[in-house]
Amino acid sequence: MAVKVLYFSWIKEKVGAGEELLSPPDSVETVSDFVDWLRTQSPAHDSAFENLKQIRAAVDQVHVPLESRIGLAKEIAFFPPVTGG
Amino acid sequence: MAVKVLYFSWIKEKVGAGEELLSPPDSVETVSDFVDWLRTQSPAHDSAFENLKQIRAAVDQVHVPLESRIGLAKEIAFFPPVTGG
Amino acid sequence: MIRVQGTPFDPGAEIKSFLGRNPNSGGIATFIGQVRDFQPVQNSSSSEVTSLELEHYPGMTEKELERIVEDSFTRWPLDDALVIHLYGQLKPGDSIVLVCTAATHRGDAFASCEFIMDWLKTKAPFWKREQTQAGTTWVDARANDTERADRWAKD
Amino acid sequence: MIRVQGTPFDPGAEIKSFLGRNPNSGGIATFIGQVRDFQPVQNSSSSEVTSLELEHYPGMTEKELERIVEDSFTRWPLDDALVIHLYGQLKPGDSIVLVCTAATHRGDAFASCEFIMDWLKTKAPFWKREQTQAGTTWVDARANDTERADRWAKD
Repeated sequence: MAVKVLYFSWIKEKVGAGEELLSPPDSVETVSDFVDWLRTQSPAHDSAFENLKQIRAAVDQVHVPLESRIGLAKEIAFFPPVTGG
Repeated sequence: MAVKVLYFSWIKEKVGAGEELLSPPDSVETVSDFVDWLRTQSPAHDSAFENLKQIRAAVDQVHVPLESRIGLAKEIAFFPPVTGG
Repeated sequence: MIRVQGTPFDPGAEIKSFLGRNPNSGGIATFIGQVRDFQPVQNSSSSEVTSLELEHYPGMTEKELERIVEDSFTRWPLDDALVIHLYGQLKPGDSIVLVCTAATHRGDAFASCEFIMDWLKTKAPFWKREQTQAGTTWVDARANDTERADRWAKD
Repeated sequence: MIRVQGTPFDPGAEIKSFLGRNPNSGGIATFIGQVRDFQPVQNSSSSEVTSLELEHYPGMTEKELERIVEDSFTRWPLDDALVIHLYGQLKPGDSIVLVCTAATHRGDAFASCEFIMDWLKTKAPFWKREQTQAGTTWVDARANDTERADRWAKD
């Protein structure tokens, strides 16, 4: 099933794209699984996600821990800790 | 020695004046002594100061406890707890 | 800066010029106190307030506000602070008081702004008298204000 | 009310209209965050910041700010709340964020305004990139912001 994947801040720069439409295999159940699978897609993806402590995720625009299940998510976003305000 | 005495809020209304120039006897050493002496000046003064819990004082425009000595004060003010803001 | 005045002020315009004077402050906290047209305080009349009179102690008011602001500068690293307080006849919706504090970090701006308000409420010599249909009443001090001010007492 | 926009706003004018919409609120607390032209954060370049870019996550930003404001209404008895946040290219002195809260009592206004800022700092999906003479750098999150936000965690 295709899911929209968004990247922000330096993760976007490292990946080299802000948005991708990806179809992970059925074995990908959690956000963490998704990250592991993403890292196999290209050296750029691998490099962007090498420090998991700096990665935050949102599923369908809600913050989630990396252990969360993806379920029927339409949109998954990855970004570093936020620095607004 | 003459001292300017100021009253505010309902104390002013009860005393019937906002300001007086008074010369207390030498035996008046503290603000509390001053209040005791004031109460002997008229029934209006007596009534204004009957509930000491509602009386606050400033000597030369600085908040002081009633036990404070008057010293060479030029101005003593009496008022209820403040309600600004 | 301290201003105690008998004529209304525009809090938006005052905040705008405060920001203009402090372009390098990362955080600006402000508080505006307005005259309400009802009075939820227990010991007050439930009638609608039609006007409010603020008596003050000319001379001491300014000194006391200066002391409070100076104290806030000793407690937090502030870039600037402003207090404007009205006296005289006020109507519901009028702004009574404006406090602005500017600092590098927002925590210092928030804390000092709240500190100034809490101390102002218990130290600045102002007394409110409400006019309602039923007559005029001096507003009693709130025990809660004293408790809030006591939070800032130094050990 | 929430506004996320790419064009600058005038905090003074926004506060003025917020006051006009809430004439019966006794206390209004506001916070304004401005772009500083220096950067005291440890891990950042000491060069002067010439411009700041704020990237955000369109859609989620608005939802997250709405969630934070709704949460503040469940925690304090508020009359109204407003959050305006810029994104895009900013210059030193520009206002990045404005938070206004209106309540009957000042304690609720102060607490909710600070709560919204603390949560916004750790939850709203914005990322700052500074432009200095030396180049561009993404600003790192501050541990202090997480600590401040954690103060509001419910037991």
